[in-house]
Amino acid sequence: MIPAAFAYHRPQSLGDALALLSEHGAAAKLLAGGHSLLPLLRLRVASTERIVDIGRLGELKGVRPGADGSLEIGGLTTYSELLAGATMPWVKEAVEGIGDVQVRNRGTVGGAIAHADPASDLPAIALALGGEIVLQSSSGTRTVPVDEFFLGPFETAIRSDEILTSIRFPAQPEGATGAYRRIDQPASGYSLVGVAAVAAMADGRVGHLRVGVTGVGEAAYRARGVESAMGGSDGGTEAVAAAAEHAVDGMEVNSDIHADAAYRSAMARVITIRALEAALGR
Amino acid sequence: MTAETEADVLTAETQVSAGPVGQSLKRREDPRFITGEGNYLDDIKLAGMSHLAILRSPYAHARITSIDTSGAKAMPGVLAVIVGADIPYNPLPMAWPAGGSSGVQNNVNTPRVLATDDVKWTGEGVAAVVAETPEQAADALEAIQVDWEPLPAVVDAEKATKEGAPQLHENAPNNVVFVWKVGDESGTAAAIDSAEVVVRQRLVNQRLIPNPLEVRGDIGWYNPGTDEYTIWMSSQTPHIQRLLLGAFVTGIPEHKIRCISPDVGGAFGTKIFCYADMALVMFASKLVGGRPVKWVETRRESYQSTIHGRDHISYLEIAGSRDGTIAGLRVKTYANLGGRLSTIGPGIPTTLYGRVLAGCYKFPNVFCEVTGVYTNTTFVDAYRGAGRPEATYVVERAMDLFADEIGMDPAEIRRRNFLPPDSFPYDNPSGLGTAVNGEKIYIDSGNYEPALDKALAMAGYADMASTKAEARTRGKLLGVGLSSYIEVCGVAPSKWIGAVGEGWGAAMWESANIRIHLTGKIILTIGTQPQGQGHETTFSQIVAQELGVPVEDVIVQHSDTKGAPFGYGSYGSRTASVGGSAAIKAAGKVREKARRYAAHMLEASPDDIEVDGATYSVRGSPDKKKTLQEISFAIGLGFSLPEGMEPYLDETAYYDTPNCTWPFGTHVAIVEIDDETGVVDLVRYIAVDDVGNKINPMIVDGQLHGGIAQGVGQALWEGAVYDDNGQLLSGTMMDYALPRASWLPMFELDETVTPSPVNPLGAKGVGEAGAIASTAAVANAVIDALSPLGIRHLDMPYTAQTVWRAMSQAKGGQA
Amino acid sequence: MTEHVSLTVNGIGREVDVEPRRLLVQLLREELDLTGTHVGCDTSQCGACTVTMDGRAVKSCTVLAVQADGANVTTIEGVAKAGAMHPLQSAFWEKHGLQCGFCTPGMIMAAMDLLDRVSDPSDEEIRHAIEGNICRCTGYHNIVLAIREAARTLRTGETASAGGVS
Amino acid sequence: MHFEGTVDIEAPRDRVWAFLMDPEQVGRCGPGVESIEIVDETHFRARAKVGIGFISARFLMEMELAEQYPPDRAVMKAHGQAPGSAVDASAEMRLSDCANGVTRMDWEADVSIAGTIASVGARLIQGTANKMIAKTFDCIRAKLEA
Repeated sequence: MIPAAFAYHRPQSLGDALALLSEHGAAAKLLAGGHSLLPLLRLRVASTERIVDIGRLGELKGVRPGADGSLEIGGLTTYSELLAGATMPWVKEAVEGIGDVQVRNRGTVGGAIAHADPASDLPAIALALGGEIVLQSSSGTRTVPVDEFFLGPFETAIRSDEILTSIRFPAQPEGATGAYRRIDQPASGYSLVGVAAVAAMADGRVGHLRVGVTGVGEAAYRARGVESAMGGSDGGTEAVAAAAEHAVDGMEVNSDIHADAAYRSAMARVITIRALEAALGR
Repeated sequence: MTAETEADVLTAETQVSAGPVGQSLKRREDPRFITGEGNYLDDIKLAGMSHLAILRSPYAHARITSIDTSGAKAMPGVLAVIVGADIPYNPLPMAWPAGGSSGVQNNVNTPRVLATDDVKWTGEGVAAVVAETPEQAADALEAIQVDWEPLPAVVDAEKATKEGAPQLHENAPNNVVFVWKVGDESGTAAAIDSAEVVVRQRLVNQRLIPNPLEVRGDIGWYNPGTDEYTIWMSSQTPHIQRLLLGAFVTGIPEHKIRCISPDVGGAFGTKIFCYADMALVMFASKLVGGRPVKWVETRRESYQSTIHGRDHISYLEIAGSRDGTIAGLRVKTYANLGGRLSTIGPGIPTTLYGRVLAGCYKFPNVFCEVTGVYTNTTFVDAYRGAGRPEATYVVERAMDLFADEIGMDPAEIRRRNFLPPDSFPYDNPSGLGTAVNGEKIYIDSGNYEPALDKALAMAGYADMASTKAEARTRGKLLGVGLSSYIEVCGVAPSKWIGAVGEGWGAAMWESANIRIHLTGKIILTIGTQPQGQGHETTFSQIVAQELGVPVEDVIVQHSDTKGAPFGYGSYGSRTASVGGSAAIKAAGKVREKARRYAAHMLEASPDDIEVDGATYSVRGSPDKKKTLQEISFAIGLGFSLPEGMEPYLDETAYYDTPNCTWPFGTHVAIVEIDDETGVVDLVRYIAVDDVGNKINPMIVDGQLHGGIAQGVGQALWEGAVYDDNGQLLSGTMMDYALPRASWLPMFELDETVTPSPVNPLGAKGVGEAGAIASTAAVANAVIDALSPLGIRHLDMPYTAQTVWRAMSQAKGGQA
Repeated sequence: MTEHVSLTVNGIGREVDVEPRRLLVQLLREELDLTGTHVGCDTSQCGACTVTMDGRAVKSCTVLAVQADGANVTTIEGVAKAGAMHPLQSAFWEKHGLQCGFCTPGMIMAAMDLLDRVSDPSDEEIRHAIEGNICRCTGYHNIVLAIREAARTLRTGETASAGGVS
Repeated sequence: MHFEGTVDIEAPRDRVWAFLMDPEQVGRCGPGVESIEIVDETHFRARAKVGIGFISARFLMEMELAEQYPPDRAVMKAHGQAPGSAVDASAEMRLSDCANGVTRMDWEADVSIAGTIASVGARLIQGTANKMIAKTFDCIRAKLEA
């Protein structure tokens, strides 16, 4: 219950924070809302020499809808702030199901994305929306496509001197709708399987589809097999069912005390069907 | 049910009360709890207090080769580092051997205060640090070096008894603690052999982690000036702990130990027992020169070192005929007791399980054999219901299995086999009525069919086919499950408990002391110990009723061995029936003395004094009267006392009930299963309980709600998971699922009222009833939902994966 | 090594020096003697430590004391005003929404967050709002009734009806 | 936990063998190894910070080359302790020749984790261990093929 001791910094600006990171590198850990890091520190399964608390950097907060329908979410935006500011009802509905109200009041979007828990919900949602992650270091800013961001359990493309400053989601295609469906691991509230889908029909055919899956693999991933099987189909029940068969293509599926690989694989298909049907408005 | 029988049930002996008993008064405890003014163990701060932390074994089975504490001793703020060899105390006591019939000495192999040579489960304490702050104590633990020699481990009770299994204790070949038998072995065998239908099933009643929301903790304080010890402890049984810590563990004279239990944040059985940490803080406080030493477990520690519950593997056979008449029930159970024995571990799967296995049914033949087993797991002891949920689960699953086999409705088979209302007193064949040294207990009352009928009506049982069909249109499998239970509460009488074979090492009476002060204000001191049940409210209602005073004029004190009469504490749904009766008895003594003193004041014969509430008047002269307040003032001053009478109204009573109490009822669970994911949703829960007369119906309902939720938790979500090496994989609330608000429906409660004939309140017990009934009800509902697929049994908890796998296999699909 | 923290707790300005690793719940309990806020787990699961921080419910075991620098914190001790119970407190009492009382402060603080946002919550919304709070005693039945009742009182200004649970 | 796998390494078998038998070499491929101390020919100690993402622990590992059948087969045992946790592992490696100078290594490992990490990381351990083992063998191959 008591973390091991660490030094604490609360930089007043992003520049100061980046300078601290470049000075201390891997010996420092970033603290945003704290809902990924503090539980691990308390159990002493994580430790750090120093913490750089970026929680008050107002410049990293906020949900900023673009005139073109795009959306930029500051890394320090809490789930609750996202709920208040998000423009897509299905995203609100999904975020309302993450954690609990206390977690949503403190936990941040950037923190969750950067922590990359393999069963976290936001990565799947981000993958379905597409877009890019904005990373800053003292040597500059770079962006990483969401598709290339999640590398493994708790591993991302972020380097130890970088801060995730925002996530940019592009305008979704005309008529696109999305949905997130999941099965909970009841104790932790994390997802055993979670599937986010964004789909748009064009001329009676599925013209756009992105599917993000969490809980199933070592990291959240895009179910490209599902996307290509659906693409150009009529989006009907049979097409959905056939496409969902590809939900875990190429994945080594997780197994733990809550669900083995067979169950997760089967549920990835079932939940993919449900997410697709919901996204397609059924 | 006919109109007459319903009327009989609802009116006969139903308590008609003009006073506070029977009223849903708001609880007087609550203002402090809802304003943050409760005083739980960790809220206590004492001058000079230091903090203790315990180093726990990472291995489930290992020898300790060496312990190097030098690094820890050098850490900042460290006052002392303690290892097992430093502590001269005895191992902890084991107070409830399962009985002599096993021929195995089973009151040994209990934990030491800190392990000395070896560890038997992950989390057994091996060293401790006392430091100025909790942070320093936690930091110093990491500097203790222990060399281990890991040994092979076994966690499954059945496997532990097999040839070649790792052996835990030299004196327990094949890890057997005891083999305990009850009932008619040959008669049951004959009934099964000759039966028209026999159904057999292996059942696993999984291991549970009780999870009171407040973890355990203690503060030990040795006062060098008086050579006395005070221990604050989050406990259900402070008086018993004083006895056990004094006479059995430390050898310190009992009168030099004072145990205080402050507000207790839930317990559910876990806080009945004598734990190593209680003795450890005593030892540590003396070691550091008499500074108070506080230890509070973390939740993760609690999961490893506070007792677990259940963990049975049972083989059941139920036999009978196609008309639904049950001829016999035979059960062989492996009860996992953990690596060492907890205070009353062996008593739970024996007396409190095997003896009530026949439930509310008239089975001619019952036989039960229980093998208690050591494994490399946390010790197992009483958790809410303690033995009776396990028994109810077995018999209620058995009834459904048998009904399914012969194609009979589950409600009908229960009805056919219920003990009829004229059966009582009833000696059941699984040994309740077995005379032990000439003493018997028996089921003294019951009327089971009205409760069943009421529950069925509330559930809309007759229309269940159409309810199920409607659910199918939504992709849901709907199931309905029944559980008709009886419960043995307030285990008693002491002379039966104390008889050879049922040897809980102490009696089971209860105490109460009433003092009426000069101003007429009343203090009741009780030996029971609340953990959320509202004793301060309930007992003040009883005393106010008995003495005719306003409830506000009575306060209830408890939880401190200093100055209080000895009491056995609160567990086993005994407080209202046994403790409440002690309060009534004490009130009666006070009233009698007041009556005699009123006679003195009014210059009348005591025989002519009539008591009406708090008014004591002379028969035939109603104007000649004294109030209880006037009496208490005068007798308290003592200026004028009749010959031989002592001043003051101060009476203590000890009450030993002549029998246990026997609540019963029928619960109905309705579940819906998502046929693609296996997710189970509890959609309705109906409970009709008969707990006799209710002192505070609001509190009774609350007890039922909580018990139901815990039992539902076992059926649907909860389960401790060990790996084969004895690592507790469900080591935190991240991996052990506790019921949450959004998973539960509103509970639909009703009652029948059959007062207990053995105590003056007519009250039975209610603390455990919900948990005893609900697990089986939900289990039966889930299996009912799955039965169209040909599934006849599944082991709990019914997680989505478990249910999905069963459905997939039944459909012939991959799994 | 300590850090200085200034914060407002229950309307009173407080200045404390704490180790960076000290949690907000420890600051409240140990430094400020506000022991109504409880610790029930190690993993941010149980919600017993819930307080409001700048008006929103947070788990004070998952906030460092230093993170609360400058914040306005309300604990259960600060809920009653001028000796009068808050309608949530009265309703928990009235409806028997507590047994052992250990989860109760956190439960009330979580409910406070809900009723600040939603004046007439459905039972489903109430249950969703207290998902981060575990009660092991009540089965939540009476807690839902209590929060429902408190919402009604806050909406209508009427005090809770006399009597027990319905 | 049991793990097994096969790695094809573009290096001659005797070089692979020599690499595997050299604690300084192979040890550097172990997850998070910070220092290695050779005790004797078959025993060595390593300090390692093992973990992924935020989750990590500093282990003191005692390693033993329990069996050697050059250049075919070796068995290595390891016991590690971190505050509150312990790990015990046994790994067997079998080498064989493939075409084009490729050496095939078939390996099996049994790993048991005890204490804090086992009890709080239930949903993460398997995936994390998989990942770390894969990284170890990737590292061995990369170094040999470099």
